[in-house]
Amino acid sequence: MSQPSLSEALRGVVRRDLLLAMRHRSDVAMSVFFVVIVASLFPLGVGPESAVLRMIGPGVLWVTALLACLLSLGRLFTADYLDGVLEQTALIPQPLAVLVLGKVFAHWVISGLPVVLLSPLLGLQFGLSGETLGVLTLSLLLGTPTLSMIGAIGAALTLGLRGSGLLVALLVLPLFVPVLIFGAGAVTSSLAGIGSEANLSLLGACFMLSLAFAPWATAVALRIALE
Amino acid sequence: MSQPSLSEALRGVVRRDLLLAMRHRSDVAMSVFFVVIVASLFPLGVGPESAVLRMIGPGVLWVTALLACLLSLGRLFTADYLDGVLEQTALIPQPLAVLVLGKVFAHWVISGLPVVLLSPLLGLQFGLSGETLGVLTLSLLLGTPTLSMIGAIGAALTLGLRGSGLLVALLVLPLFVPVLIFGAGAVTSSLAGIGSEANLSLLGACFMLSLAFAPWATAVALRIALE
Amino acid sequence: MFQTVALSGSRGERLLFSNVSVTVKPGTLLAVVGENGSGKTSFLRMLCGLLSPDCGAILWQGKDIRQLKELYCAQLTYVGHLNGIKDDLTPVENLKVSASLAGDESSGTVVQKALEAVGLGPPVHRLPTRVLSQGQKRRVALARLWLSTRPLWLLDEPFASLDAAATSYLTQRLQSHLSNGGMVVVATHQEIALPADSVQHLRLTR
Amino acid sequence: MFQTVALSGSRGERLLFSNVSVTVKPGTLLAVVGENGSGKTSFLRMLCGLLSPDCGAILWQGKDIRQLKELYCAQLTYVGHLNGIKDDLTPVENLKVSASLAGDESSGTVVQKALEAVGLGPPVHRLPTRVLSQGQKRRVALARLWLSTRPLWLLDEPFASLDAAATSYLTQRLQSHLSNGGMVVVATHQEIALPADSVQHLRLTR
Amino acid sequence: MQWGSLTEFFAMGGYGLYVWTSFGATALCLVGEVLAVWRRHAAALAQTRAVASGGD
Amino acid sequence: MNWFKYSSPQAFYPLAGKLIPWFAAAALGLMGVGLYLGFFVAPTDFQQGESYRIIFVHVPAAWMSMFLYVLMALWAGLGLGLHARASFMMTQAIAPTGALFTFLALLTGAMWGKPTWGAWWVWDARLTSELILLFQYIGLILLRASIDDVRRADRASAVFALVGVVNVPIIYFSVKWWNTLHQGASVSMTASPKMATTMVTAMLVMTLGFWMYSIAVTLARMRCVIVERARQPSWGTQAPAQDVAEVRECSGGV
Ligand code: HEM
Ligand SMILES: Nc1ncnc2c1ncn2[C@@H]1O[C@H](COP(=O)(O)OP(=O)(O)OP(=O)(O)O)[C@@H](O)[C@H]1O
Ligand SMILES: Nc1ncnc2c1ncn2[C@@H]1O[C@H](COP(=O)(O)OP(=O)(O)OP(=O)(O)O)[C@@H](O)[C@H]1O
Ligand SMILES: [Mg+2]
Ligand SMILES: [Mg+2]
Repeated sequence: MSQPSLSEALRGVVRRDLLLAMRHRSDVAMSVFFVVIVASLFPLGVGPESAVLRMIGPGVLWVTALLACLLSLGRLFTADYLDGVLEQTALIPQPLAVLVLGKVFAHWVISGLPVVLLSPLLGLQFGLSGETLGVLTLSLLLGTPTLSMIGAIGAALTLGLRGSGLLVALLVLPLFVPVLIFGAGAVTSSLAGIGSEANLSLLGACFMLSLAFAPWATAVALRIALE
Repeated sequence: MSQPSLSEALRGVVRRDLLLAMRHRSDVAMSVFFVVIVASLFPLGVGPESAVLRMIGPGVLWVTALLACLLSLGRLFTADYLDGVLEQTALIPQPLAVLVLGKVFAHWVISGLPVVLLSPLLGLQFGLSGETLGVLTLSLLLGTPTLSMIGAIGAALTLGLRGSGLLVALLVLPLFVPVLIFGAGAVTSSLAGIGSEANLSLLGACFMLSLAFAPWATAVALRIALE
Repeated sequence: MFQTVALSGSRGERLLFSNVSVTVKPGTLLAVVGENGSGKTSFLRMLCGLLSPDCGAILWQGKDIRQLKELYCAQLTYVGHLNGIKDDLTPVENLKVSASLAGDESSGTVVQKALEAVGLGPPVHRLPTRVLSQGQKRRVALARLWLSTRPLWLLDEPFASLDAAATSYLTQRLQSHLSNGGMVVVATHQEIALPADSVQHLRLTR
Repeated sequence: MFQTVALSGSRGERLLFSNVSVTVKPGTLLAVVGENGSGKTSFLRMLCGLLSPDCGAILWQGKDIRQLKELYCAQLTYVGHLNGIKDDLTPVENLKVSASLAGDESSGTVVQKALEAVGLGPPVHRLPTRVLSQGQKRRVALARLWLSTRPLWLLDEPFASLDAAATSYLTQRLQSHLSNGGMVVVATHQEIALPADSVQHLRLTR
Repeated sequence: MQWGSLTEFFAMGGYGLYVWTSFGATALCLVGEVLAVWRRHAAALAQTRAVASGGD
Repeated sequence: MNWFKYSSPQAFYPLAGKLIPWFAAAALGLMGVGLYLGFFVAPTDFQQGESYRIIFVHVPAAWMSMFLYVLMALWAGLGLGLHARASFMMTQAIAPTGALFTFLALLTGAMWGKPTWGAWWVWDARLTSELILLFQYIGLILLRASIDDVRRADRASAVFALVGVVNVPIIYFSVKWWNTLHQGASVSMTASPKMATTMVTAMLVMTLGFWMYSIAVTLARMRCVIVERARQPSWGTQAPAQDVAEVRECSGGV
């Protein structure tokens, strides 16, 4: 009987999520503005000295990107769960882990990619320059998909075990921390004139690792949530 | 016919929301945990110099409290909207603005108060001491309810819209900024040995202003969302 | 007495109904019928005051409900498509809260009696509502009618996903409310087994 | 051929049903009936493979569905209590996406024909589903059946909140599916107007 | 009048870049807005006509 | 006197069409005069040199950004209070122009800041509050864009516009309250001008020119909005023309 090919199903999942995002194009603009505003809040709270700003810049920008990911995680599965699309997705005759990867990719395109593209501008606001800006963008390009993938596990677990907010935070934030440290570390070391290769390759390792395991773990968590 | 007194209705609304929070006690822990983690990430990222930490401390703590409020805004009305409790609330024979105030109060007890109670401890982490810690706590005590009230307007305006998490941030953060500036300013000026009264009384003014207008604006926005 | 005067309503670009004038006398039921999407739900929400009409007015005891506001809300009980119950609370807790918010009696025994009347006895009424079945959730929402002492009931497809037993409980309750001089407006796709002289039909067309 | 062998299922602490063995032959319909909360939905979700049974097995063409996995998923269409449609997309977009995910034909004309078959013509099928009425949303979910070429259909209260017209469309569609050798399992509170010889009942008790 | 020559005028006492960027950007934005509104109006009219002639 | 006569879209559309050329001409003329005064009459500033000439766009843009916000909020309040749809349309028509002037104030301010303060951007109270104003305009536009239902979009953005009005006095008085890097008011009703009168005149003429421009563009955008909304049968081609006053009577009376 009828059965979609893997790539067809994958494309279908991605297309639907992007279509939904395009329905309100402002959605994409929003994650950009969120990052801009939050990044602007720190100078307001901390004060305008540019030396201090440059010092805290990498950390602040990375924390901001992390928060943008965290904030938009709710969009990832909750709506699908509530309106029954998730159970229909689980019944698609293709491995759920692959479909999940499609959803995570769409999520990253909507919420992570704009942040990456915007990061050079934000870096300028904090007085970063030249090569450091490049390192910042590269580290975010490697790091934000990793955050999305790890976050997806947490989002899936929240669906299943209700009110397990604490458990999810306990599970996901510690996993976010290495990414944050390597990411901010890469930028900081480039600022200090030390090479940033070590940190960047660690980020790459994080990416590969989560690509291998996160979709699978997410799929299992989703099946539990649907029981 | 039967009609609850105003205080009875108010108490009913608050009691239900607190009951729901107690059903998932870990939710309350969640906002505390969020604040602790975000506040701890900064010393990690910025480095251990205590002079720098003390300088950025007030700003970072205030931004963190603000983000905790922002993150929990989604909880305020969305669930009630989806399960139909909100339309029932709108039909309670008492002014909706007052009932909204009850909901906002419960929200603050769950997400704002724990942060206030925790703040002296976090302040210590950043090398604040003595009187400054007192000012920090006081400023948060005055500021976080204001944030909840302002946030409620944004939450109500974006109810049921897609990507409302980020839209709400975009709408609400600009309005948060004065509170942030006065709050962080109070702590900073206390650090610098200048009196913090001016900033604190401005915070108080913000509080009174939002107490007067925010519940009303929120009620109007909710009725619009329910149409 | 409850009446609508030349009521018109639209949603988005569509005019759903216009010039609807009906009168609901004490002791009678108005059944709003019509196809899917004909505007029954919109009509009911307008009667609640949740939606504003394009033109026309809704009168309660001869006074416009926009002037009465909260006084009018104190006269009605509305059960919509959505159940209006909290998934994380038990049926007992849900009913207690909503009864106390409505100003009705909300003691434990009264609430349990109401739940038993809709067939949600001891094992079920202490479970979180989340784990109940579709029909059981609907029963919890409808149990509010067993506590309500208000004269006007507005019910949106109350019989959907109920089984035969629950349907007959509800019909009996409607009957007793009407015989106490109550008024009911129901949007429904089913026949209601009530004496024909107490039932009036309003058919909406698409 | 589709059968369950000594199937038992429970939710939380409650045993819902035990030792259920039924066989659904091509061209027949199994109506699962029972009170609210008797376990119809749980039974259907078990047949989908979304819920795992306590004991017993579910066989498709004699093979256990736990071994077949995705191959089995390719044989069935499930419409649950939840509609499984996106509120922000139009009915046309929703159907296109779900048809292409199911591997069915998803061209514009086919999809529009399916929507017309459930009575959602030109003005409505281009609105975001969010603004549609309860019954119209249900119709969108059911329109998937007009696109489905899969042999096994599992339907959970498909008739809930449908009006008379939609009920008859659906009944006709079920009829034509059965006459093509399809199999259907339906959980319902209503009578289904199909020839008695093609309908089998399974009554669950609480 | 304080400008000796055209070059002096454009140099703006060494601040030419800042001054002319400001005025240039302002002019560009205003003209751009006018064009955008113009096109929006044309598009709106065109679509209304399309709907009307489509006969619904 | 029927105040709502011209708030009926059918009456307003041709009227606006007739008014636009006049306002556009006034805008062009005033801006021309303003630029002439600014570049050829006003003397060089003895402290800042020629860079101060940015004032002739910066200050008018900044003033318009605040003024348009207040105006927009007034229309929003009127709309909520009187259920007049034309007021909401006014709010919708003003917002993009307001955002544009806010953006220009920021940009020209940055252009001015680099030579005078040595930095494109500082986190000063006035600069920050002006940036926030930009975010408010953008938030307003996005809020409207993310709501499909016109009625809800109108009223929700009106509420937000009203709430955001608190920021305007903050921007205006920020220099007084926080004693920051940015210049204080140099033009005020009470004190005599500190600047040379030619500078003040040029600035005021430019402001007037921007004002006329704003009116012209807003009216033009109003016409767009009317056409866009007329596609909905309750107003335009399909249904008979309806006066806003009639709509009000119909929904307000018994
Ligand atoms: C991005 C940077 C800047 C922003 C956002 C900004 C914003 C504003 C705003 C909102 C106003 C109008 C408020 C009022 O009329 O009281 C204003 C006025 C003014 N600005 Fe700026 N400004 C910026 C940079 C500068 C710089 C660098 C200078 C000059 C050194 C400057 C000089 C002035 C002057 C002289 C006024 C007129 C004040 C008055 O007469 O009331 N601004 N600016
Ligand atoms: N923005 C809009 N534009 C056009 N039509 C709309 C809009 N919003 C709602 N509608 C239409 O209004 C109608 C709403 O009907 P309503 O929910 O009142 O129907 P109902 O009679 O309760 O139907 P059901 O029996 O399915 O519950 C639907 O037909 C819907 O398509
Ligand atoms: N954790 C739990 N503990 C005890 N009972 C549970 C638990 N979870 C679910 N149940 C019970 O399991 C049953 C679920 O039934 P299901 O949803 O399958 O019913 P149904 O036959 O589809 O009913 P309806 O006709 O109302 O849709 C309910 O009676 C519910 O009370
Ligand atoms: Mg309905
Ligand atoms: Mg069921």
